[in-house]
Amino acid sequence: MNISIEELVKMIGDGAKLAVPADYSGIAMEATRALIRKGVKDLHIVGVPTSGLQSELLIGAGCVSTFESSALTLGEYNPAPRFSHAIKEKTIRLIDATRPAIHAGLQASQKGIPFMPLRGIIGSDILQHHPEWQIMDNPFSEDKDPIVVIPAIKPDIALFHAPLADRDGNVWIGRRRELMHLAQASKTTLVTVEKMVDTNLLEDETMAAGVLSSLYVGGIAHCPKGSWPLDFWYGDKEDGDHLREYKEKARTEEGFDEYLQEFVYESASS
Amino acid sequence: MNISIEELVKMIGDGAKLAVPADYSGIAMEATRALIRKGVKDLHIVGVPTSGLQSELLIGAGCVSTFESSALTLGEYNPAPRFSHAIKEKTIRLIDATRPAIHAGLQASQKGIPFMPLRGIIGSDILQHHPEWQIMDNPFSEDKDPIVVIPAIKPDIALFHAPLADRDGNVWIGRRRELMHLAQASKTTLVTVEKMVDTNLLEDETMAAGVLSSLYVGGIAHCPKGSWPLDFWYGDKEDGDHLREYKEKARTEEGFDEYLQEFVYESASS
Amino acid sequence: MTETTLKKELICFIANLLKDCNHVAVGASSPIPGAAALLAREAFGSPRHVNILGSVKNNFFTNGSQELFDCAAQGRIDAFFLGGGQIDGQANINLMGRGAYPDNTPRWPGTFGSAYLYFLIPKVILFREEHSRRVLVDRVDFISAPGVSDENIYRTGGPYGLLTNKAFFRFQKEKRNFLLESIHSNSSLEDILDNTGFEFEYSQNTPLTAAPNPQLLELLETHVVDKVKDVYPHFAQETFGIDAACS
Amino acid sequence: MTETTLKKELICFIANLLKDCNHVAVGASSPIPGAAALLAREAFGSPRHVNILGSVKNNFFTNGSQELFDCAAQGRIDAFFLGGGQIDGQANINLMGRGAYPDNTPRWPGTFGSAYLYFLIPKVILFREEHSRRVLVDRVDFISAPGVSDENIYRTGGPYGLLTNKAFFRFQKEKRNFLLESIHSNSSLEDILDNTGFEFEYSQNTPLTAAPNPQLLELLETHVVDKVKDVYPHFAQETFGIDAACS
Repeated sequence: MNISIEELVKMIGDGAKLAVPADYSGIAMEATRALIRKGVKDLHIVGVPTSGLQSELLIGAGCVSTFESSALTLGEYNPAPRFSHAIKEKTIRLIDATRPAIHAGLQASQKGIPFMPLRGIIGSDILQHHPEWQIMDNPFSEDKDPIVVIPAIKPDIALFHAPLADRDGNVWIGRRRELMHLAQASKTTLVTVEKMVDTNLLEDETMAAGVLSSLYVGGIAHCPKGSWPLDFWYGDKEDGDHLREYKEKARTEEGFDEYLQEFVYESASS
Repeated sequence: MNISIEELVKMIGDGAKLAVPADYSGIAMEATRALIRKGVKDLHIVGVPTSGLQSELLIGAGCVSTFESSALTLGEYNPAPRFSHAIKEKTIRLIDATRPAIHAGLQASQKGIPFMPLRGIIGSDILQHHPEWQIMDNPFSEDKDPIVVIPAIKPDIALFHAPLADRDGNVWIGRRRELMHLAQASKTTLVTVEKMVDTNLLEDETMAAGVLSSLYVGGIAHCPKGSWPLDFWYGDKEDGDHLREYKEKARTEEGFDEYLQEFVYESASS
Repeated sequence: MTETTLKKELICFIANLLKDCNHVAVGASSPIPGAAALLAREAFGSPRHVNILGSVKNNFFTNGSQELFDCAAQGRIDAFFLGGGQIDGQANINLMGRGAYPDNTPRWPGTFGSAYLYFLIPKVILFREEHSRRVLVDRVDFISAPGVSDENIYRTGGPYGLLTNKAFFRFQKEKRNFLLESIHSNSSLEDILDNTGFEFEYSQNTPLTAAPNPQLLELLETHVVDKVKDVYPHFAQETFGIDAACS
Repeated sequence: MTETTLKKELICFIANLLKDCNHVAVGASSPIPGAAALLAREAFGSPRHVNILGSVKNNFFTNGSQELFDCAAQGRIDAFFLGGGQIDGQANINLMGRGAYPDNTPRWPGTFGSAYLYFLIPKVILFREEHSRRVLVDRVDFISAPGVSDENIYRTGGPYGLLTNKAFFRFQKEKRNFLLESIHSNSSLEDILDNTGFEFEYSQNTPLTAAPNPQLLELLETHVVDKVKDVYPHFAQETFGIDAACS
């Protein structure tokens, strides 16, 4: 199950529905660059519940046909130029949600149920623009009580970066238990990790609470600093200089192409 | 927040809806004995998703008016004599569910939604006997697709036994993350623990994944061996001799009273 | 055949049924299926994953039985075991009690997860050692979980077969009945007919249940027994004569 | 007044609004509200719990933002902050973009959790430093989250007030409008009227926003600044002149 990053991204085919976490949970950026190098097409990205530079790069490189999330944000480096450009040129389809609705859709998938009810949302314009959400009456209320129902979101693949994995295919995600939901909601999960360990993580009682079992995992690539240039909660801080450089270059299509050339196509995989 | 076990059970009033976990998650047995000593009445017990000796004792001691769960089982010491007696004498009201439905009801409470859909169940006789469950049509299916909907179960208090707590009120539940759901679904949570530690558990990155934040916790009592005579996943094995003794004594009302006298009323709280 | 020999044969029999599985889940108080799953993993390398509920070892769930139910709904559990105080010829099972609910006499523990898992796990093996008209009834008094469902009911799982101390039946979903597949060496067709309370299909030439492969039995008694002991100490002691407390 | 002085005053102002809270949650890129919550906890001992999303310290969630949303629905979050590229006089907020969806120019990041949290957290403080007719509009182009809802819509939360660089407005739920409560010392009623694109209630005698308590300000600049630096290093450097990398 321990494979190279190029083998890992081979498992992400054209048209895959690919779920990725929010930046604070750990982003597999090196795998994302490998995905662009491989020339993947027509991804349906689900940003759980938001996405950032990862989706910005994939969109800019023409790998994405649908972007489903509650935001694409580069944080203090906003606005995201290639995302904005793609919207302007209508080269991607948007499914705009709100954060808990992304979670609700994934949880429905995790639980094998067709939908989940969710409070809020009624009166927001995202409701009328969403292709699937419905309003129903709460069957347990005597008074009329409308509530939104969110259908299951079923990703083909979840992809993220984590601190540790063992030789049996278990992955330590620590306090980022949201990744457990992401993995369980997806058909399979691909992970890059900072470090491989030789002992079984599930057998260590202090680690076990933060372990994603190998049952859910389809492939692991050892990739130290695999979240660069983004912040990793269990590793390096973000590379602010690089992100500023990105922001500057990606303003134009030419600049973005130069960026891809230098940092994606010519960079060796770790 | 660190209080005596007598103070802890004072927070469980007559008529409380009390959620307790299955035996494998850690049972607050000493707190249960304190609860019987205090003479609590009319508890609505929610066994999540099953219960065992804890509910058997509370039922036998006359503390329970409603028992809601998917089973009351003493495992290899079945049948549970006081539970059987109470059913025969109709002294308790039963709400019989199936295990995932108990979880679904609690998750609805945890998520602040009025209900959760759940697969299965249709064709089981528990459906027609349950006072609240309904069948609705899946609104996202073109074909008729009936599905059961389970209303939220909202306990007043969750009660369990855990390995560690810190002075800030955080509780380490380790790989028993199901207790997190239990706590979040309940208005407040009372915990007995094997051990108190002086460092903040959330600040230890290897422990954090298994920590229930003090936000959810209403009281903690330090109570080593607090799950006796039951097995504790992070401590002593079950006391089989004692459980056999219980099984023998509890066959008759007199025997059960003797048991209570010896092991509940005359036993000093730890 | 002694009782312990029979138990070992049942373990080997079940192990063979689990060969084609990736992930088998077993209840906390199901030592024979649990031992079988551990044996199959050791012998065949599949199932690759065995989860024994309530165990700390041999259990990778970090969200208790909630994770079991989610996992089943995700299609990630291939086989599971259910029993029942009563089982009928349509594979309906009753874990609630004999007589009319709620005044069952006796009342059994309750329905557990059966009303859900029976719908969602493809290979549910009904396992009940006692083979009698008391257990194998024409019609269960209470349906904890139905053996079959109407076409429009979402159902990806259901009964595969029924194993008892005397025989193994395959469940025929289309015909909604059991077919007697093999008879254990301690029994006979006449004995089965005498002690089964429901109608089932059978041939006069129903074969004997094959004796366990000696190597499989040896593996159980040598390598797997310690693993069984970890999870089911009382059972291991009774069946393999091992005193868990002293080894 | 310098910009950094104003930022510190806003922090103190918000801290005072959080005194009555047990648990305050703050977004990852909200340094002023985040600093205010940390200051209030230090100064008043309440809020007792501060969760700053995306932070490792100052964050006790172990289930990411899912736990935030569940927590809000459980009634366990007392205050939160929302902003918006546009905010209108009915407290509707727009985080999606200017112009008609989906062809917004510009398109902003998206609605985040606003369409949910605005319904469920009792004290939502709208905070946007820029006070201009570009931001404070008569009617938002896209309602990411509505300020008020009909009676039959489940809603336990909503807007408490709107704080900008120039003023603080209280939201009046029954009247569905804002009341100008105080004007910061760098502004005036005329300035507010000139730069606000929506109608609001006000009195000619609207008081000035009270200057921060000097002890509170000192606590911020001495004890709390290190905590702010941990979470918002860039902001701390700009506002307090601290080089996060060197201290």
